[in-house]
Amino acid sequence: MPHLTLDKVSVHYDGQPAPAVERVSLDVGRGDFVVLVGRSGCGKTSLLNVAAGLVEPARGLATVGGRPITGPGPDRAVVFQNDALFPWLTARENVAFALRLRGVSADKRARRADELLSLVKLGDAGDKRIWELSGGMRQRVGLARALAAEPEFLLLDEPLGALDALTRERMQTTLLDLWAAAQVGVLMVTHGIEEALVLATRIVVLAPGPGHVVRTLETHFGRRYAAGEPIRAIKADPAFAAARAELTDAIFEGEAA
Amino acid sequence: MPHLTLDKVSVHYDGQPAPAVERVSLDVGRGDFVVLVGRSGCGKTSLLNVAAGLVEPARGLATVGGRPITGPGPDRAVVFQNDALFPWLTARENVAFALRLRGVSADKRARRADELLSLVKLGDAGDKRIWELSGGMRQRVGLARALAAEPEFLLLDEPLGALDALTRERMQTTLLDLWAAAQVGVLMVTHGIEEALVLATRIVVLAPGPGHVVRTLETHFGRRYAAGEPIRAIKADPAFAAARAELTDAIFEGEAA
Amino acid sequence: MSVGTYSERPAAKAEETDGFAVPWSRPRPRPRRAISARLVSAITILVLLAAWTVSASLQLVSPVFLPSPAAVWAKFVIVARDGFVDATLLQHLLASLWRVFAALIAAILVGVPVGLAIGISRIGRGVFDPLLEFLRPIPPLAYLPLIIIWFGIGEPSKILVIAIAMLAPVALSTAAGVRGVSRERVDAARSLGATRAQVIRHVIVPSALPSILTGLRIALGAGWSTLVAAELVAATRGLGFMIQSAAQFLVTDVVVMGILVIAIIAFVLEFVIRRIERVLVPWSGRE
Amino acid sequence: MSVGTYSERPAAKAEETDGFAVPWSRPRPRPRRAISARLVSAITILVLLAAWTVSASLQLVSPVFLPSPAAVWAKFVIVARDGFVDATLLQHLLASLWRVFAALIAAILVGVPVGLAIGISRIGRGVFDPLLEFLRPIPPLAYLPLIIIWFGIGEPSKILVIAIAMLAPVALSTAAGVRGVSRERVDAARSLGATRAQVIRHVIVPSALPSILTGLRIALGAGWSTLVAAELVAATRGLGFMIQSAAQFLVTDVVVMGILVIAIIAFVLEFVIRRIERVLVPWSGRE
Amino acid sequence: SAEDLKITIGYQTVVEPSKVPQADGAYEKATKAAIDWRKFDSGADVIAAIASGSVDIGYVGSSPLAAAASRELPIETIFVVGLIGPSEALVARNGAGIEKVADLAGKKVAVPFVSTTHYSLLAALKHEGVDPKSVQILNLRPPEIAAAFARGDIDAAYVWDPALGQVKTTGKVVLDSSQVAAWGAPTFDAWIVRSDFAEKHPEAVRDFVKVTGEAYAQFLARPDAWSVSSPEAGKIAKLTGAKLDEVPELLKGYVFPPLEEQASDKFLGGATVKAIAATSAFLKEQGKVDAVLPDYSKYVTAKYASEALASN
Ligand SMILES: Nc1ncnc2c1ncn2[C@@H]1O[C@H](COP(=O)(O)OP(=O)(O)OP(=O)(O)O)[C@@H](O)[C@H]1O
Ligand SMILES: Nc1ncnc2c1ncn2[C@@H]1O[C@H](COP(=O)(O)OP(=O)(O)OP(=O)(O)O)[C@@H](O)[C@H]1O
Ligand SMILES: [Mg+2]
Ligand SMILES: [Mg+2]
Repeated sequence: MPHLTLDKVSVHYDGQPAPAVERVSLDVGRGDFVVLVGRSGCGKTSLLNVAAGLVEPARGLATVGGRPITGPGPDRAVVFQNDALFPWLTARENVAFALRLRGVSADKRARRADELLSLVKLGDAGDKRIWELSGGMRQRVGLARALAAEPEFLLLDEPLGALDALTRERMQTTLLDLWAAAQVGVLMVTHGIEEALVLATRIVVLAPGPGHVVRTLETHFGRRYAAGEPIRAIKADPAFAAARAELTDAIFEGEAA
Repeated sequence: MPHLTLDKVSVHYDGQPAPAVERVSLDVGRGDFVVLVGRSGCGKTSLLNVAAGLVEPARGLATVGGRPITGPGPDRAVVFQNDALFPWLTARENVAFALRLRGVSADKRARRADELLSLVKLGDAGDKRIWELSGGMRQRVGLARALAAEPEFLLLDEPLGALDALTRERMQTTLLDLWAAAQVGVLMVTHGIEEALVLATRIVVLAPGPGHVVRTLETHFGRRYAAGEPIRAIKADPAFAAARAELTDAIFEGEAA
Repeated sequence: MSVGTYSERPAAKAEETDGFAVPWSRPRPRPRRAISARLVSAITILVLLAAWTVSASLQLVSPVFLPSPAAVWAKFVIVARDGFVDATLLQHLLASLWRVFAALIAAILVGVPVGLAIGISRIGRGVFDPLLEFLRPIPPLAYLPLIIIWFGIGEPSKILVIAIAMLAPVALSTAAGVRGVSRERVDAARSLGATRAQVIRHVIVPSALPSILTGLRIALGAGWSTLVAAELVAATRGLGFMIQSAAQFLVTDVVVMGILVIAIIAFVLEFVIRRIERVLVPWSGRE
Repeated sequence: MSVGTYSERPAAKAEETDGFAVPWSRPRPRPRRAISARLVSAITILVLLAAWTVSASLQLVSPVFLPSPAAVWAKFVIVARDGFVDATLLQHLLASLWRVFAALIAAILVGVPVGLAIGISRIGRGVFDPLLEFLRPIPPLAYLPLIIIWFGIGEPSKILVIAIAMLAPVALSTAAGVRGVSRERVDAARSLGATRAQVIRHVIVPSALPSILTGLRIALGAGWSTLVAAELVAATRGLGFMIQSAAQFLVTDVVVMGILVIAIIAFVLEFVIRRIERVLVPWSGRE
Repeated sequence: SAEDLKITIGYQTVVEPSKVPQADGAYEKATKAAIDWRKFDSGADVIAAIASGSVDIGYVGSSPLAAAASRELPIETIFVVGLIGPSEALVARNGAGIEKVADLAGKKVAVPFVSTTHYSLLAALKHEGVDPKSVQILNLRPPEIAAAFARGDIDAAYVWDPALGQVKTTGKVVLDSSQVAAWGAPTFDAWIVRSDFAEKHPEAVRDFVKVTGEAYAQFLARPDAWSVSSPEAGKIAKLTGAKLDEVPELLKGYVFPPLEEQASDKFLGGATVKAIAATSAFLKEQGKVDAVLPDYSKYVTAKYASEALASN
């Protein structure tokens, strides 16, 4: 089974005095759900971009299935922090984009796109233009577009950031359902501590200056959900509260509150 | 003291079958901190844009200081959901923009911009170009840029959405400090239930289809903070937990969890 | 398309609320009060016509050099019916239209791919940049003999002269459009499995489309303005040929009439391209 | 400026990783292996020169119409030293350069505001659109006599002919740039207290700058290619005048030499504008 | 006063003797005026410049002159440069099967429209009774004629030097303009002056004519002395851009009338008026001008030529 690995990766942007990320190692197998958390500007997006093949590490190696990553590929679908939707397409056409690339018939791909739009609770927004969508709707269209590509790895940069609590919770379960069913590997950036706990099989905590890993937590709440336990029950578990406290500490370590 | 009021405002976008928002009334005085919450796509941004003078209501009236709103003005500074920063300016120049418009000397406005950047914890990012900033950093630059205009009203669309928990909490206190000191009126959209409770003097809950007000809650936690009580203590107050439950219910009313 | 902004309402601060003509989606407007661009255009044209009539009737310059509108109109009727230099106005017009359109199509077929190559690939830029830079500043009057030596005196030569004038605007605008393509959208497409060719077809071309259409509009203008030079090549028909023949004999009314006919045709074409623009790139300015 | 993409590395899937020449900020690259655009350009030019030399020496066309590179070079030396039609090459060059630059400045001074007006205000569009649409397709050869009549035979007439050719690209590109301005940025500026004038100065102009610069590049090409037409009007010096005089007496080597000089000058100017572009609009494509 | 008189002269790069005094500054010396020499490429532009008042004295061919006169522009012909002779000729491509004018029917013939050769060609067709509609007459400028001729795109061309010399290498002369002149359709080039300028500065015009006449006299006295190596040929080549070794040949293409003949009825005194009237009538027939004037004598004056002669 292919693994996505970053091996002692450093990122150094042109013209910047210091590296943005230094010697970070990560491993995402299919069936893993790895969540990156950390302070604003600590290099989460940068690492995700390395995995996506959009940023070349200054040092270290990024591989997928053992082969070095040389650019973006359909095996790793990305949802960007700023939805990079195509304004010349409708919401449905945006979602169907990956299918169109593969030559799926117009009919079939419209059907599949509508399925995915319903999945992200936008069943009736298929004909809308991008500029007719609200911020949260765009984010969900971006997510559906990545799902349509049926990748081996999903790389998500705060995919639920602009969503209200209820929609967000629903999207979380949708993500977990998809992940459990398709056995994809997920690498996701989030700012929600609970979200990280509910979703992740592994949480990687980054600290800034330059970005490095301070802690890795293995969690299992997501697997419990995938095995059938209701999500509210999982959140009520005292183990959840303990993990929450531990994670909060790890993130805020050495910081005045 | 000027008030910002929306009186039975409906918003209907060109070419859409149904209105996006129907008969919503709001009132924001200076010294008020009104927070809009509600599901994705329920019309929060639309209402904020009406207050900003960027969207004209199909019916109803929007006024500020009693005069109808006929367009955007420096009395109401907006922070957009997609940071609308200027890529041809550095972070500092973006923040100093409003001062430049007023003819403040280069020297003075650089100093003021640096102050504001420190306030949003970006003291050392002044010389960066917009594309060199992370998502959360951009959001904070956008906030600082609006603050520089020293408006009577601040209109904020999920200004802390892309921030990690710690930075977000710090920004919340910064916002409260500013609000208390400058006695501006704030109209803010957020998805964070706790955030709404901590910041607001009044919370307006919108429901979709078309967007309308389902509940208005008066809260006082923000004022307590402004009066000197530490924020952690406020959050620990049982009244806070009760308000939290009430708000959650109001948002999720009539929805399966 | 109805565009509603606050500008159409009585405004407290006029200078700030004059509104921008840039189209974007806004809620339903109140009924328009501002005058429309088309009305202003009509007024402008009428004012120009009036100025022309007045200065012609005052005989500020000899009518040989500034014929009156009436004289030009009379000539128009005569040339439309009886012709000038052995062909009617319609025949001249059709000959020129066909040349300009053939050249436009050639310029699109060559210029758009060349512009894409320049914008996209380093090798494309290396090869086509110098060729284009070499070709575009050369005055057509200077290379006419070479064109004839290589391509003869038939239609191809005339079309080529026009097409060369059109090539640079099309290619440069295309290349500029490609340079402006959002990097994030390209990345998104690639991560969705787009091959290089698919990125070009599905992301770069649509993104560059507004710029390409601007290039076409500039190119059409350039093409018309090369018409006289092109029709110096052994033409027997064509508006440029007609104008040139008339100019030589100081038949200024025909010259002015020809200029007006070209301007009107160009006007109509411009209008058509703008329609196309609105249909093809409704998102321009809304991203 | 160093641009790093994966394209410079050995790639598993070549077609997908060929890389885009669009500049954007990426981490430090490995040392380049791909050939640079400049090298490819040099090769292209050498190939063209070789083709010219070969076809000239095979006498595929008579040297009257296509002189050999050696002959052109010899003529270059002679004209540079002794002159042609009573002026040295440098004098011709300076005369033309001054005209083109004066016209460029005039075109910028008029075209950019006109383009802004068209893009921004409904009245501006109403007034200037028809004027521009009327002016731009008219062939310079058609209105030369009218220009002489109205503006005489001095420098102003020549500059005017060139400037008219430049006006449309500048104005249209500016207007297109304005249309592409992000609505949100305009709104942001207005809510920060910008007056209409300040929005134009601080948001619209910088946003439209890439487009304006493209317009200038197209305009310069158009200007040079109108040079011969402009210098038909009673010139005593100028590259176009030189070329035209030579063409009349079939002195083809001078014609070709003049064409090459124009091409080289245009090349250099283009290079300068691209530098300016890079300094002025580093954000192009990164938004 | 004459000291600060400014004269603008529009010349064309035709190879003729008055280029020598132009190069020497003799006109400036004689008229004591500052002269602004401006080059033009077509008679139409010269006429436009004169009519606009920006040029005072100009060089034109007989066709544009007739067109301008028919449109009643305020001009006067003051000097006939020369009757066009062998310098303009109809050349048929070898192998095109054209031996005489009558053979042109069905063939492609190129001329620069509106030029003197255009007039000569049509006059020749008329004289030989060939229907112009049966001939494919194409509009090309001389350099393009040379190119099209070399390619074989055209069967014949009526053109002047140096394109004429070029086409002669692969063709042969069927007819030249001296023959057409003999058939009653002479073509010529002339110097013209704007009427109001002439009225204000008659001495300047007289001196101009005088200097021009002197140059012609010098050439006519020893035409062979203006050889390739002569300073005169060098000056002409430098000023016009003509190839130096072609200059002597080019100078032979015209029949240059001396000053003594200018005022006579062979030229300004009579024949020129008739030639302009004939050309105008012909242009009218071709639909190129709207009306023909009853009298063209107003556009020709022998006054300056006579005065110049008298002041010798
Ligand atoms: N293109 C770039 N050029 C230069 N510096 C950059 C660039 N992109 C990011 N940086 C810098 O690298 C650091 C890490 O940025 P990154 O976007 O990875 O942070 P992040 O963890 O995703 O933050 P956030 O949570 O706010 O989105 C920041 O300090 C940022 O300023
Ligand atoms: N420009 C527009 N044209 C047409 N419809 C629009 C436009 N902008 C918004 N809408 C529609 O109006 C509704 C409300 O949108 P709005 O952006 O106000 O939602 P929101 O509450 O801000 O959502 P979110 O929390 O996801 O940002 C949505 O259904 C959206 O599709
Ligand atoms: Mg980020
Ligand atoms: Mg919103």
